[in-house]
Amino acid sequence: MTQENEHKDVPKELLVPLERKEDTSEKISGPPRSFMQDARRTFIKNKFAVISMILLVIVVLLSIIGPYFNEHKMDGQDLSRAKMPPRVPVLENISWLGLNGTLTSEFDGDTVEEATKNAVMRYDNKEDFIDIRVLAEGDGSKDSAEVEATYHIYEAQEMMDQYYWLGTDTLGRDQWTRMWLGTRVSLIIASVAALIDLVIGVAYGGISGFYGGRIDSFMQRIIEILVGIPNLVVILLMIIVLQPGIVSIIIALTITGWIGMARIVRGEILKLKNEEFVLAARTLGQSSGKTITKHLLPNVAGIIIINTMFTIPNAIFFEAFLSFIGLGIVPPEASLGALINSGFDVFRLYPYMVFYPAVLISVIMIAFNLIGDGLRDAFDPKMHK
Amino acid sequence: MLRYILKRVFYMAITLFIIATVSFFLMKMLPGSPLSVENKLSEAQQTIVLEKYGLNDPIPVQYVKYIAGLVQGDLGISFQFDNTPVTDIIMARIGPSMVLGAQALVFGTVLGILFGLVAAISHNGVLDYTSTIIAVLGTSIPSFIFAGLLQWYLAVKFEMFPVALWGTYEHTILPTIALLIFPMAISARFTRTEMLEVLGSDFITTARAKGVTEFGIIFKHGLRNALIPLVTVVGPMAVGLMTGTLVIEQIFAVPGIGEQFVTSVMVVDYPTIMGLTLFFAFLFVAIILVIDLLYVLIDPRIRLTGGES
Amino acid sequence: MENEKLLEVKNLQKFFKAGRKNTIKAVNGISFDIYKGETFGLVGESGCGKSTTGRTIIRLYEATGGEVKYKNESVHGKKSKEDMLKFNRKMQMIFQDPSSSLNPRMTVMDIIAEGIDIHNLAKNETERKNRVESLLETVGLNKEHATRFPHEFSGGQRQRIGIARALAVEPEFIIADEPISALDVSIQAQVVNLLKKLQREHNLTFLFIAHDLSMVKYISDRTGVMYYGNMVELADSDELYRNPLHPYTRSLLSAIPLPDPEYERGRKRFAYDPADYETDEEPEFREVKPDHWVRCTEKEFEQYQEQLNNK
Amino acid sequence: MSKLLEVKDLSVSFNTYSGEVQAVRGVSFDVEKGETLAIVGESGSGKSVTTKALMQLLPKPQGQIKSGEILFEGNDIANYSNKQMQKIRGKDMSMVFQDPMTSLNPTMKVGNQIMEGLIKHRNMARGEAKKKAIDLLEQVGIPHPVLRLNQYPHQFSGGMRQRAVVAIALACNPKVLIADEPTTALDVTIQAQILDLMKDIQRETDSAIVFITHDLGVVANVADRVAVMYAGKIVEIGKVDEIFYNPKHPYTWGLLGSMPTLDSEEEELFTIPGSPPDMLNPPKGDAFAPRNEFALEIDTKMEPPMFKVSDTHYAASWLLHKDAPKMEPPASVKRRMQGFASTDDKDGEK
Amino acid sequence: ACSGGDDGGDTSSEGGDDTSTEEGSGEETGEEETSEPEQVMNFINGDTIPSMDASMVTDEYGIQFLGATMDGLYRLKDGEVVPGIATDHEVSEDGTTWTFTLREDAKWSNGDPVTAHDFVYSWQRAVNPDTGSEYGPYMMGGVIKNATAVNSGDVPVKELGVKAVDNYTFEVTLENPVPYFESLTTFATYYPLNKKFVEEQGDKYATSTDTLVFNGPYTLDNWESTSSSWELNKNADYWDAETVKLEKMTYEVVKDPQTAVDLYESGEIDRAGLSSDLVDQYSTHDDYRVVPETALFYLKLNQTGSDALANVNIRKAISKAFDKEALVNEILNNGSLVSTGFVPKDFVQTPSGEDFREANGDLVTHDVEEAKSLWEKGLEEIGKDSVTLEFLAGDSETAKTMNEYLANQLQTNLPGLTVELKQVPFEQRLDLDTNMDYQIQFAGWGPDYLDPYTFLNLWLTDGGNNKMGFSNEKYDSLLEETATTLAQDPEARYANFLEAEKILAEQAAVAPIYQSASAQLVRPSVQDVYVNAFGPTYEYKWASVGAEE
Ligand SMILES: Nc1ncnc2c1ncn2[C@@H]1O[C@H](COP(=O)(O)OP(=O)(O)OP(=O)(O)O)[C@@H](O)[C@H]1O
Ligand SMILES: Nc1ncnc2c1ncn2[C@@H]1O[C@H](COP(=O)(O)OP(=O)(O)OP(=O)(O)O)[C@@H](O)[C@H]1O
Ligand SMILES: [Mg+2]
Ligand SMILES: [Mg+2]
Repeated sequence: MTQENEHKDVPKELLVPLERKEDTSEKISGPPRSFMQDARRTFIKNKFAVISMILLVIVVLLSIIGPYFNEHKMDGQDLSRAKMPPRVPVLENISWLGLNGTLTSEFDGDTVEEATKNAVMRYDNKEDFIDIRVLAEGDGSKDSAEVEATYHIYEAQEMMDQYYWLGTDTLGRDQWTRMWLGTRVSLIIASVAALIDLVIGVAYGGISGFYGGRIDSFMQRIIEILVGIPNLVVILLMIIVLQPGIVSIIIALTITGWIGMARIVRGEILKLKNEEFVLAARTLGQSSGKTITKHLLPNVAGIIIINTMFTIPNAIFFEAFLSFIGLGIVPPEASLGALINSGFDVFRLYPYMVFYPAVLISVIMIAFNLIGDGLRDAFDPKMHK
Repeated sequence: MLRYILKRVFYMAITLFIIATVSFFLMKMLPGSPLSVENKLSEAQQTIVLEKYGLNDPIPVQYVKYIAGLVQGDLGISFQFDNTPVTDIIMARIGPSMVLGAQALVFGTVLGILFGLVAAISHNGVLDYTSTIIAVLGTSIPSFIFAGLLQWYLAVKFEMFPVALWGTYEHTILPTIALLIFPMAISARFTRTEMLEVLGSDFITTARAKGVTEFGIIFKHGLRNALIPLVTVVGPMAVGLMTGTLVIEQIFAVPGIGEQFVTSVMVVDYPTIMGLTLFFAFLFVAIILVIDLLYVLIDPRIRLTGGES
Repeated sequence: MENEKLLEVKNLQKFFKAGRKNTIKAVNGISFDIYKGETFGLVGESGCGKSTTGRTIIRLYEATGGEVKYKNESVHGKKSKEDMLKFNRKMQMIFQDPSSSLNPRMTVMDIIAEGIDIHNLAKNETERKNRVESLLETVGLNKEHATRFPHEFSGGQRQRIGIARALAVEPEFIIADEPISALDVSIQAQVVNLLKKLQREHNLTFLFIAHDLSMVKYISDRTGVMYYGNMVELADSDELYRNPLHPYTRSLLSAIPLPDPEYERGRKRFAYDPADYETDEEPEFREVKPDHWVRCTEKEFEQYQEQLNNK
Repeated sequence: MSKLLEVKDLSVSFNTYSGEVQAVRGVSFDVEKGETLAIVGESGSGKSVTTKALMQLLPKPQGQIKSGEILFEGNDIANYSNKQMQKIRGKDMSMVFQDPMTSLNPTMKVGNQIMEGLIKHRNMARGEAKKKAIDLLEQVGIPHPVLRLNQYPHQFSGGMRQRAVVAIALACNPKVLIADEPTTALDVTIQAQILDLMKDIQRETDSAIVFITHDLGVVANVADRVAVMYAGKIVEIGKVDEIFYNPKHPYTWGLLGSMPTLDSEEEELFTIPGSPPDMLNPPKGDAFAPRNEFALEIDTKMEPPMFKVSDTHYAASWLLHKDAPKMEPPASVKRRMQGFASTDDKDGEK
Repeated sequence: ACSGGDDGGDTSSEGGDDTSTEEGSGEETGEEETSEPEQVMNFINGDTIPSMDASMVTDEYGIQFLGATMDGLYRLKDGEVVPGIATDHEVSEDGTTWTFTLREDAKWSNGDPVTAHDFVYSWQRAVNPDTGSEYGPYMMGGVIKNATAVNSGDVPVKELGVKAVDNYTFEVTLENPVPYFESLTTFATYYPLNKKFVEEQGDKYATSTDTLVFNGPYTLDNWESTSSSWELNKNADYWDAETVKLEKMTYEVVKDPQTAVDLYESGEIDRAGLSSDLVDQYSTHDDYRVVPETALFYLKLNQTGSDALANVNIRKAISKAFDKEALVNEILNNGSLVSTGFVPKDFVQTPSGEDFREANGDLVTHDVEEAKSLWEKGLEEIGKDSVTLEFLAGDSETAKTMNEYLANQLQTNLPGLTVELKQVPFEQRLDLDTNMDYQIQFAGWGPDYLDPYTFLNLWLTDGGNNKMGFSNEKYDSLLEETATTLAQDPEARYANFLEAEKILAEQAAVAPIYQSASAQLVRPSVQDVYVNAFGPTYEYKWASVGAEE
């Protein structure tokens, strides 16, 4: 750290006072960025959230147009083509995808012949359309032999010109069509429930938080009591009182659903209300209404959106749960939950009936959750880079 | 402290009273009585049956009697089971639900906390992503799907556990696993975020500056502070686990209370529905109180405010 | 200083409820006047009620007791909407925390123009814009900054935006609640210089709240010292620093570290423990010397007078 | 006197999403036994990062020591493993942080937090550690130490908490105490008490203190020597009197000039305009130049080296170059210098 | 009794089987039996047992377990009536006085002898209005003298036509001659009750093992009304204990059919019902059995519910419009039969020995073309070109599929018809039925005794289960005669039944769908379990565990 004070190589002509061309000291570089722009940037950097978003858009689009991709109808029953496995043009040639319209299963027997017999019996005795692969020769003892039988059901039923992309259900209805219509119903239920939650929850929490004092404690008491009643109880009771169907599911979901939102909004408003920028608005003489719309709401918007992102999958899940215990949508309408429910009973034998809806519901749930997480980060200034 | 508890108990009582009142009148508005099933009773008989359930009195009198009964712990007599008090039904069914719920809660949260810890420590590492993925899947995939898969693979295919039913300890394993996935995922998520937050806080740096080992940092200083927010989530989750495990109970044929509740709803057994509603509500407020007290134990800062006033 | 009283505070009280029984007596009966054009400094340790005083004066809080008169007109009590608006224009506030006092979702333009909009001070969009830009210039920022959001600014710049917002309604009286405590040393001077300049140019009156005594001394004409909700001493700033009478004031002054090593080496600290001064008698606020007030008992009063005379 | 701690050309960087933040860029200083070195500088100038780097407490994995040596009693601890550092931390070197509210573990009794270090570094039994902890609390002036030992931090007032933090730092009689703005969050009266406390203890244990603050009043009170940091570099370093009465760097002028003294007159305070540079891309040349009203043309091209003012006083400003134009420090600063005529000659340029 | 809809989900709901009496169990194996198999069977039950009070019981499980633990005057064995507590009986000339001789060695499980007084007490209790029994008046009203009057409170209980002549002679006076009375006495409501014990227990009677006494082949142990598992153990005090081979049966409540099958596969239980979804998978299983049943399922068409259904052509159209064949084969898939009449197949025979069903032939068949023309005619008659009808149905899994199918069939085959599906739990459906608050209802009925009357009396104008506004004078009088003037004349009686059934078809009172059966997996070792057409589903008295192959 001991340097000489004389630096031989210093160009002397530079040792003159700096002439400032402009005052750069107060300059901010870069284009102006609003909070929302920052949030968007942060969100876009979150790979999972973006992929989820894209997936979700695809799902929504398909739920709108998917049912029209083929000529099958929502309630187009035909028992003669019930429980057909999935078959997709082109993809049917890739065997491991399981989209080639065959049923495959393993059969036991004391001998190979017996196992084969079982297989043939199982598949309507259409021996000509069954491929048998021996898995275990067996030694004559009970169920020691095992064969794998592949049944070309489309050929057997003389339906080689038909394609059911995701197979058919027990009444011979096209699963593809029903799945997307079901998705549509599920999404509608979830969105409407979330929307109603949003309106009630935000209004309730906002009023409670903003006015505070006695109004607040009264409204909080009410919430405490409502929270004391288990969700399922309320929902089951509502479903009894009302006729089953979309409307009652939505009402049932809404009855207690808004509480979480109300609490969050109230908490935020209570916090914001004492922020100095709100006080500043008051000293300027700003009216309550404007204070709410200009100062409070924009600052809780983020948290509301995030919360909604978590409400939607919860609603979808709850609808599925209601369908699963038999309180859901009225047939022949379907929802994802209803499809899973009916597919679940046969999932060992016809796994495709439950597989696709189950995967879809999981994808939707995961997507919403990841988007929610992404938004949470995006609305957190700490995460802005 | 005692005053605080008493005050809370008082509020609890009010809450339960209101719930009892609301559900009483709601039930009165609904159709259905002990007579409704395959109604073949003569007029004379009907009067006698209604008398037995006290349904001939004017509604206000019924209400007063009901509340009076409640105060003495009498929830009435079931329509569904002849001459069986609702309390007996609850006692008979609560056991398995409690066992499953408690096991799932304990193992779920403990595992979740471990996952969360591992994730937080290996922040942005492979383990972190793995545990995050587990957490997301766990919170997103409906539990009946898990339950079905578990039953199929672990019980039917590999014969590792009993398929269903209730009895030995082995019977509790699969339903517990199916149930614990959700609390595990939630706890993992919470622990991870909180732990990251805590590890970045000043007092952790202070502890490091003292020369505390990494182990001490995580377990002595970090964990307890990270767990405090988790407690709030665990409360409602506990109630949910102990009351709302219907699907799991159905799939594993567990004689639990969630299943009983849905049955009661199906057969419009009002005394049982009301009894269970109240019981669930009671459980809920009681657990919330316990959680709040627990909070005081875990977080010394709460003690003052809790003890005040 | 022309002795026109702009603000009179008489026996002002503000209590907060904490729980069912506890009340916090944040401000427990203080009185002082502020004259037109002066800067009145208010100091005291953290939590002694300085902010509460300021906020009660501007009616962010309703007073529990006492009176605040602005130009002989009571601030509290029933007021019509228009009166309230008029009052809001005359009195403004600058806040302590430069990051929380600006709405993060609004542009600087909208933040500054909020007062203009409320009081309809601009006839049209261009006038509004012009006003905001000239205000920005007044506080030493550029007009390009109008389209920016608060988080893009440094602390000092944000504080200047807060000042511009207060100035937008052309107030006569400004309460500055610790406007510099959250700022970096090198920035503090910017803000203080700005406030002084504004006072000169716009003939403003300030209530300047701070706990940094050297700044208060520098900026204010008269200074009040608060301790636990009470005003314990009030005098001309120079007088106060020269002849601190109340033991708390003395202890406070003895504790301020000054950027002068020589001085610091010779510093003697003086500790204040209220228990040492406890009497049965309720102390009162008395004028020990013209314009030098101290909260004291009768006995102490005499003692102080003697002390002053001996100087 | 022996150099207890010597920092040579220390550079620290953070890897962030937007790039490498060069928080500390070649800092060198040393501290001796029983000496207090104050580091001043505005927010973000790298004071905390420097000291955290000394104890390897930089947030992992973003924060990295890029280069430099940290010699503690002659050993370079810059490359010590975490295990090795754990032995030094708390025992040989300890640290006190700015905010007493957040630097204590809220869920652990204060006593345990003090005893932790004692048990670890001094292998004390619990009982023994407890006695020592009581002594320590007494030493830092907390009344009823036996009672306080079993309380939690929230039951302490702010001043008491900061004392407790100091007690923790002092528990093992560290050779070096690093205090990072230990009094910024406190009231002046409490601040004064804490400062007195630290000085007392230093006198007793002869430890070295590295004291970070941006309050020049505090510096004047505690420091033997002062280092002024700007944009990740030390721009001026010297004895406390040299810095206050004969500052050579325009930034030091700015700092001193912006603080009124009790007898300042009605005049404008000297200010440093603008805001500190972005450490993502530190400017070429002198980082202070854009805000420096005394800047020279060369400042935008070349970084100034450390010019020697006296044996103990160095400053990095081209103004000290013998060919540079003579600049007058601002009036307020000059007034300060005049009050210190005795050292004037000695410190004048050669 | 009422049937909830054919749903394999209730694993042991309808049906059951004598499984393997003929197909042979151990016989085909040449292996030597080294040891006697343990006489234990493990079963599952579809739900808890809500009541074990013989007077109060209404549900299939209560009836099932009372059947296993009690002996009435007579007992059913594989469709035949065999002696129980009664060794013999005499019928008076006019057929209204029945005198039963009781065995003297029958004992209650608490040691008390079973006497005629126990029957008097029990039967009086069943109709006593204070008891609040539903089945008492239903099973006894119009059969036993004064039963209806006693039940409505007009006549004291003493006046009921039952008398203990002495301890072991029991005399019953009937309202009218009842040809099937013998089979009625096998029903739960007709079991005896130990007066002393019942009165001692008061309200607690029959709520747990401790508050029950038995006089039948088994005792029910470890049971409370809320229990989800219990067991039946051989009753050592039973008068015919020698015949009883089985030592023990265990029960667990399992509602999910898949779970039941898994338990079966893992060897934990010996019988599992198969829902139709599972039939696909297990129809090739060695233990697969189809158990025929006698419950009928049909659509009730409420004639008061809409002008359309009041029109006979529309009703006919509906009853012909859906493809029962496909429904039975594809959806039910469990051996159920297409139903074309109002009395099931293989239930009763005409005096000439012909099956009732065969005697009357296929009355209502699937015929879309005819349905369409009837439909158009009907629409014209009511002056509408479109009709919306609400379809009330059960909500079990298989039921749902069927409902959807039927609704779809009706809509597709009858242009202008819109069907709105309303699926509710069983109890709620009954409620709506009682209030006639429906238009079309999917319903079912199982017999309560061995006589066509048990099916045909449903549609009497004032029939307790009519509840759909069907009324036909001719029909009423034909049936009335069978219970009164023709009661002693089987030939004429059956002629009336056959004619009455034809009227139902002409009027399209209800639209028959199918006669149920159930598919099961049953362990071959389970032997001599009989399946009853009414009363307890399974008869275990003679059951035993045979050697497994
Ligand atoms: N809204 C409020 N509700 C309850 N108590 C309050 C409220 N605002 C302030 N107080 C209390 O009133 C007292 C005075 O607070 P105030 O903010 O006026 O102090 P201050 O002198 O401005 O302190 P600081 O220097 O920390 O800003 C404190 O004890 C504080 O806790
Ligand atoms: N974890 C981090 N990640 C990225 N950059 C960091 C991190 N910590 C500090 N920095 C950067 O390092 C530089 C120096 O920070 P440092 O905390 O040392 O400042 P300081 O002088 O202590 O300021 P203050 O007076 O505010 O405490 C700053 O520009 C800061 O933004
Ligand atoms: Mg304040
Ligand atoms: Mg710092």
